[in-house]
Amino acid sequence: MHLDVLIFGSAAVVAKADRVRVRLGDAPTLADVARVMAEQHPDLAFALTSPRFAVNHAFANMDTRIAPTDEVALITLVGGG
Amino acid sequence: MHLDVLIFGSAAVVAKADRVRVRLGDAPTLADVARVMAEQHPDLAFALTSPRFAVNHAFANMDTRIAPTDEVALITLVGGG
Amino acid sequence: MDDLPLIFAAILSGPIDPAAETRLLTPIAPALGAVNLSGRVGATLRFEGIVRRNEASGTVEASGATAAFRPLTALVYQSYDPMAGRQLESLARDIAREFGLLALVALHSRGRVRVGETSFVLTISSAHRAEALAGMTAFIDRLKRDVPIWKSPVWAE
Amino acid sequence: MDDLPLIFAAILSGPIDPAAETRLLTPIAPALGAVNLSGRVGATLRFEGIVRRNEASGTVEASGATAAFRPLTALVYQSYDPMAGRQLESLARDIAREFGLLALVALHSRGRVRVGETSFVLTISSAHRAEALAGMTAFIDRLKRDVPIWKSPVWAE
Repeated sequence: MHLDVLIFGSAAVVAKADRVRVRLGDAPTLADVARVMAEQHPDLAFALTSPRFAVNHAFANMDTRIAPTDEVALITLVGGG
Repeated sequence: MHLDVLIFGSAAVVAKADRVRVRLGDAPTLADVARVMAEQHPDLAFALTSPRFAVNHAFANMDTRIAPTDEVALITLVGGG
Repeated sequence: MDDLPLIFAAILSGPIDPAAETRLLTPIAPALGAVNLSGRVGATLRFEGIVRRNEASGTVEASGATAAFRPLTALVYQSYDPMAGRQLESLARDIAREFGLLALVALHSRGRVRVGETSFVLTISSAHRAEALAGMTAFIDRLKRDVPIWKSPVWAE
Repeated sequence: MDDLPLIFAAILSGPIDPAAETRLLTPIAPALGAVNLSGRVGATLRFEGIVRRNEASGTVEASGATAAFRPLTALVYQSYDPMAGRQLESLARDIAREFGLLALVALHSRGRVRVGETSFVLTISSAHRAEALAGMTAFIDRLKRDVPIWKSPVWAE
């Protein structure tokens, strides 16, 4: 399956984009997403060593399984306030 | 000499007054004032075990010498805020 | 008045000025007034985060490196909506419960906020000052960890 | 703008309401506005101390004992003038210098302040939130130790 992962902050600056496409096997977990994303987008590897993802607008554990219709976002270091 | 010592808070409540008169020897220190005040006004002894005084509107050390014209105040536990 | 704390959290476009704040808070103003006049509140605390000219921590250059001190004219806040608003509200509820607060209002900007303008407002009402101060510190720490908002600098020419 | 922090401290009669505050602060409002728009301020913090119905700590009965929880309608603050005002201002200068603050305004009531009304306002402007929060905590701790103001309860009938 293909998944568009939303990216923000330093990841978006480096990738010069607000999302990247990842090609995955069936029923991947977030851990699979992180591993494959670092392989296919090595410029984002810096943001994937200890990543946090949100699935459908809520933080999710790395063993969460992803469906093609899920909205997945890489939540890099935030900077509100 | 005679000295009127201003009192506040719990001391004023107990003494039902805003000052008490103390009869002192010549050129007393604040330590003398505290000792004699506790003797002459035993109801205020509770406030004189570890007292803080102000002389002419500034905190003063216990070895400060007092003149009859000085304004002396016993600064019991305060409660601002 | 019930015992639930009064909570309000929102992310709004642009700086937080008195007009924007009034507009947003008008619906809860009577409830907030009732809390503050209830005789239970002994402390209110208000924090405003303002954009500084030398703001640099947390901002990133195209290289991914943190920017050195270099004057800026504005910060642009990107908010991942609606997650950011939900996280802000959830954080508000958690902090109010953990610290026993009586009211908590949190507002955060998205978009451009110039130097000297306010991007974040947090107000807390509580019985004593200790829980207001502790709750405020905890709120801001967790905001900077768990609310998906990113800032990027607009450099001065 | 010079590097001295902007300091203002005063003791006023009655509760601190917006009208009283405006009247007192009008002379320094331009200078305070200049500090806050200077690009150097990243945080403003405002604390209000409000009289609670069950306020009892620090109050004394005629026996000298601390009062139990018993509803009150007001507190009466007695201020030893002019020492209290001088101590408040001296404390403001000390805290601003120790914590590197950019502005500090402290107002305290004397006389009767009813439940729900404000008896103390402290506002701090600083580059970062850490020094504002630390300075505020230190200020209130020392206020309660070193500023000669005493409160007595007016009990509800």
